[in-house]
Amino acid sequence: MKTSLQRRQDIKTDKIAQYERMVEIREFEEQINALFAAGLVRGSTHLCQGQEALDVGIAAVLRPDDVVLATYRGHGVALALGLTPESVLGEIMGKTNGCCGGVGGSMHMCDMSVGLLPTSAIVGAGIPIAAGAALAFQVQGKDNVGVAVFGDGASNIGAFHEGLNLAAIWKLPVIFICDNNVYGEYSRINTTTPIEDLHTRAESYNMPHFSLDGMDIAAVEKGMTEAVNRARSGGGPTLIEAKTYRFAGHSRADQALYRPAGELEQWQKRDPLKVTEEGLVASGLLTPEKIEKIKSDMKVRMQEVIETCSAAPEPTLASMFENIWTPVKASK
Amino acid sequence: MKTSLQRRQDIKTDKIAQYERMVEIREFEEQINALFAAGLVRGSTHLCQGQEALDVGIAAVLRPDDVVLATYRGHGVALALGLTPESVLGEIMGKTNGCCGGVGGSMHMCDMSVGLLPTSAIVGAGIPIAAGAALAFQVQGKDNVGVAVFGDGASNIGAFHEGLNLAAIWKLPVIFICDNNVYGEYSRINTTTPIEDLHTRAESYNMPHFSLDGMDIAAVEKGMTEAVNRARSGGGPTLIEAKTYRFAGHSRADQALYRPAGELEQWQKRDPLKVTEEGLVASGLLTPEKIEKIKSDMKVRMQEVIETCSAAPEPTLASMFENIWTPVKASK
Amino acid sequence: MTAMRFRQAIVTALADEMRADSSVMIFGEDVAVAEGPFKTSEGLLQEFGPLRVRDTPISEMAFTGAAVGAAIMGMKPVVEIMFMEFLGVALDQLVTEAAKLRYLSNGTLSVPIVVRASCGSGLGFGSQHSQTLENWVAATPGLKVVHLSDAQSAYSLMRAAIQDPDPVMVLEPRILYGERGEVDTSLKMTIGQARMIRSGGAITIVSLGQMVNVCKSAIEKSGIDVELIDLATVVPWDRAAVLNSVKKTGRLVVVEESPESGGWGSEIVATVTAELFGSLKGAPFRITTPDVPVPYSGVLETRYVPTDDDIVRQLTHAIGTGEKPKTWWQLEGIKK
Amino acid sequence: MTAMRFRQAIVTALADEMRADSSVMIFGEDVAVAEGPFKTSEGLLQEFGPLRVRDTPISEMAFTGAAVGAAIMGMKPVVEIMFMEFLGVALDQLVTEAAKLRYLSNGTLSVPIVVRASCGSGLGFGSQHSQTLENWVAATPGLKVVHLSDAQSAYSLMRAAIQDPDPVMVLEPRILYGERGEVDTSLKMTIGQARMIRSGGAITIVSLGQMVNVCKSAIEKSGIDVELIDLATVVPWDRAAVLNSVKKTGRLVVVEESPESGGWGSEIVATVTAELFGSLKGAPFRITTPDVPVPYSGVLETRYVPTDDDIVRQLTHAIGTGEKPKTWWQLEGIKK
Ligand SMILES: Cc1ncc(C[n+]2csc(CCOP(=O)(O)OP(=O)(O)O)c2C)c(N)n1
Ligand SMILES: Cc1ncc(C[n+]2csc(CCOP(=O)(O)OP(=O)(O)O)c2C)c(N)n1
Ligand SMILES: [Mg+2]
Ligand SMILES: [Mg+2]
Repeated sequence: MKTSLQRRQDIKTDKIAQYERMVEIREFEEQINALFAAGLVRGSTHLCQGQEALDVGIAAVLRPDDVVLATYRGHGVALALGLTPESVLGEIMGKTNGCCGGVGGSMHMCDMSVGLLPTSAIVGAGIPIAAGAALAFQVQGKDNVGVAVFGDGASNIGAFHEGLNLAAIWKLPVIFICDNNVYGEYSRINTTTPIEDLHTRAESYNMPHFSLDGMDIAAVEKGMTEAVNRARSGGGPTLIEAKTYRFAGHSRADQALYRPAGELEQWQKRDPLKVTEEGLVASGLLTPEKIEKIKSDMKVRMQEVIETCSAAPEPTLASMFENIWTPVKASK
Repeated sequence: MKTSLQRRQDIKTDKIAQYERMVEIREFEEQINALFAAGLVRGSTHLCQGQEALDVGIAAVLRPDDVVLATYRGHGVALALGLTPESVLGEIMGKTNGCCGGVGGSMHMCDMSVGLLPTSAIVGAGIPIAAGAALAFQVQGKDNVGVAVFGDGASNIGAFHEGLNLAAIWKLPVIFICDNNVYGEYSRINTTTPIEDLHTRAESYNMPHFSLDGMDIAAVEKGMTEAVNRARSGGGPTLIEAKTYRFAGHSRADQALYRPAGELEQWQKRDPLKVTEEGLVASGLLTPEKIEKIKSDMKVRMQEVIETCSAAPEPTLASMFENIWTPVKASK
Repeated sequence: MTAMRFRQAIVTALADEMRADSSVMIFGEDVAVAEGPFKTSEGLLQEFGPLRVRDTPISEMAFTGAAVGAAIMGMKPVVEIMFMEFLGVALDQLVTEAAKLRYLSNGTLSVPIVVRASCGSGLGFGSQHSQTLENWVAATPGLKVVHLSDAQSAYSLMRAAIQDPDPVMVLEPRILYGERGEVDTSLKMTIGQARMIRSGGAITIVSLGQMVNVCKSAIEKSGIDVELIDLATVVPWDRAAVLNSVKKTGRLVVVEESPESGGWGSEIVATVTAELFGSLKGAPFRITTPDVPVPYSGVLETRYVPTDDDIVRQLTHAIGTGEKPKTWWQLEGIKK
Repeated sequence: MTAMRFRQAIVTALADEMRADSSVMIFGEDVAVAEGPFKTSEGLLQEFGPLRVRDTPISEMAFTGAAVGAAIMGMKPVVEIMFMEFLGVALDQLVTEAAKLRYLSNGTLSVPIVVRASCGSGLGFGSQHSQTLENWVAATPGLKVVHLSDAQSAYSLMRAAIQDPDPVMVLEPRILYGERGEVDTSLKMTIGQARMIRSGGAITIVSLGQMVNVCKSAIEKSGIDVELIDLATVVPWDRAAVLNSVKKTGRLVVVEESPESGGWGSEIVATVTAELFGSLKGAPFRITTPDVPVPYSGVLETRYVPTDDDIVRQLTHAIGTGEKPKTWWQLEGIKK
């Protein structure tokens, strides 16, 4: 099996691999949905169908030694950054093969080898943490960057304001990516937020900002590249608003019945998979047949993943007592 | 002795009374400084010399049944709203004649009869509370307003962001007054905040905003009137940035040696007392002699206040156990 | 008596209070249009309208603070903190403002807010969404803290909390939302009064929240003549009820869904010991969760909280020997 | 041994660690240019420069969170929460993030942050600036909490906290900043180990922070042969030291600057009772503050914390009768 680092390298420039990863994420989330419905996944799940271009685009631009702070809606980011579907699903099923050994669960993905810090289940919490990672890079004289991915709803929480201000005044190498998928839980963003273009909030911090089409991986890569270059070269933080759409409900069994009629369908016309397929076909890199093959292969692959994870051992009781403290080295 | 409500009515329109109140605040703060140095006031003090026009201007425009949430730098707001110097100094000296019976201290002034809710010693905390008071008025169908007065430094804390956003989306009748006195503790605002005109942060909430000259009571009254009228008539919140200057140090014995040379002197040219005096003399309402008389009378008056408070009884031990719970009425 | 789910008991209490008192209002994230993430405000928007029932932005500090301000000015706001952990971004408003403002106003104002929060483990929500965290809101003179344990206490204590003139934090074990129980809507419960669930002579168990059911099941399995007290109010807790019970039984065990270090039960044990030292027949002790973050895996989470079997084992040992039993993780040799 | 003030011991510890380890950095409000609101970072900006010593905006959530992120990526940030209460706007980052991230990374990362906060009463700062609030950070597996009591512990425990690979909260009694003491900079102290201040046979006192001095004075006044333990670390506390002491003396009193309800001492009393029940000679009990917000008036604040005279009275009563003494407010008939 490939390591997460190898999987990360795969999508660096290879457009087909990037597309495959997007298909992987989509298929993964669909399967989670089914597993949850079947009672094989407990707790909650927050799926990211519709945001695959954003997740893969971010991962393609970043280096593995950059770091990402994402959220409970983190399966896509995790897979994009390179985590294997086994380590993500294993975690979601609470098994020892999960990236966190099963004690974390769906909301807590982590793999330090590709820069995925533990995703946070607290809205906004990752924003100052990403700034802090960037602070370390700045002090250490490294050209790495920190990235915080968070939702539209998160732009209303205090940590957003404080985190952006701090990053701006210290000119930290951090990129704030507001994934505006139109909803925070069951609330449409316009019901909780009196402005439409969330990225303009960066004006409060004298910080560069722009929005981009989150359904189009090329747009994501372009915007990310601009922001990452600025950060690496000492130009400080950027707030990017990626306009996407949450195809699924908020979590668990949410059917998202609160959406206005036709809204989902409108956005589905710009399904990031479809947008990418069209581009790849147009440029001759893929044919419709190859696309079908990729999709059907992925279904097979994902069934293997499910089998592997179902067969993986449950954690021992002792494991809940581990990893709370750092083992202390023999002291001087 | 006048009640706080009577004192409040005094300054509603009477320009001379307003000026006298400003002189009272100035003299009060100077005396506190001396009392603190003499060890007669314990804990900390946060003086407001330089901000008298703002405090009195706010009080003049508001009705006594509007409410104000201010901060630890609250002596001026308290006196302006009508609290007697005895009840403010008594509190600062921890005596039973203080507005809080001596258990609150310098940072906690309160008088519900003139709408002064307990001033908060936590930066930013009053912002959502003022919004909440405004929420009550909105639900109750009243035309009162809530006012939060806070510093420039407070514009960097989460509660500012969250409070303004909430007030905007609910169109609450609240006025946010950012008293930009250039410093937060020992930090000049430009070292912690990457923009100069703090009021522009209201753009993030699609909220009306403007700055005004906080050294000129006429400018304060004009700006406040605009914002209060909007709020009373259902037009929602406003962010006002009052440009002022903290003539004293941050607290206690702070000599403010960190200020650039000449900065204080520059601002002292626009000392709110001086600005007001010039206006009153120009319009013929006062003469330089009368002004001297007001000032020297105030010195005498303040010595009386100090004597009264020094002679006031200390609280009994039992009093620290009071007012924690609301006495429960005979239940149904 | 009416059979209803725990969450319906909450809705009913909210609705009854809103009918009885037009100053009661509710707000929080998705409590209005969506009727609550746990459906604890079903029908309220429709009945009471958008002035009194409101969705908020994701801004716990702002809406908790807004509740404080509205309460001072005559409303009785009930706000919902979706998961108790989220109070970590808003604790200031509850503990440093709400609880102290009456004191800081010389008794001229009151802050009748209710802060509701779902809490507890058992549903696979992971370590940032599964704690009870009474410790955050304890040690706060001016704040009352209640913890619901069934539909009846949900109904009666929620009404009491809303009627209370001072700030009250209400903890709602999330795992109980779907549970059915009988509710007598005319039954009043008083904040600060414990509930005697079962009287007995052999030993006193003091418990709270979702652990009350587990204790019941342990008592049934064990056949021991336990006196079971649902403390119901954590602050201020019912000293008289607990002391009277232990005077009778001579033995005390506290069963908690909170960690060995820092859990609320220490105060019960410490107080009872200090007061009744001479008349105790055996060491009073606590049965707690281990000092670990709440694990996600079902296999682990099930053992994280005290189980009925483990309670039976510990009760039997304690009554037999008068000594504190070992924890399961000591027995398993995992941690000493 | 060098004589230095408590606050200088802190500065010295910070400077020594910064010299020894280039990953140590400090930030907080006015800690750099102004050298700290309590002058606990004097000279650090000058010596270590603006990359490693920074002033922050008034944004406790942001800078505590930034410390977490920087710590994960190899720095050892020390941040200052000027007054413990301000953690109420940032608790999330310490308790729900920092303390849990090692767990949530399957042990692949560590979060070596130190969060310093001044705390405690006695200086007339009023009810929002005078508490100790250990309860906020207790019950948090993954977080250590120490509480300094003199210049020596300030120096040695601060160094230990910075060297610790995991998050440590350091409470600094504000009233001690100006106090002088002898410091041996070669003396290492270990987090989790209590300090034996005075050995004795009649009774064990466990105390913490500024109360340690008050206990010393009470012991002197009373002439009782007290064994005085400065617990020093609140989480994880030194069970062995306390249990061994009480095994010897048979009696325990905890002297706390925290309220009767919710204070940390209950856990000591409860644990000792559960473990040593059979060998106790008298009721273990706590001497605490009353359940009131910290009052401002000097007359009141002086009585808010336990006084040496009151401790003497309670010790004498306890040793004489084996029973828990009354509190002063019970004696004065103020509150029962
Ligand atoms: C501080 C906090 N408040 C509330 C929640 C509950 N919650 C979880 S997800 C969510 C919606 C977040 O919306 P958004 O930021 O748009 O992200 P999305 O879920 O759309 O990815 C909420 C309110 C939380 N986890 N943390
Ligand atoms: C949450 C919080 N953080 C820090 C402090 C400490 N503090 C008190 S006043 C102050 C400066 C505030 O500056 P500003 O908002 O400009 O108000 P000013 O003092 O100038 O009136 C600070 C940092 C506090 N009281 N509360
Ligand atoms: Mg969203
Ligand atoms: Mg200022």
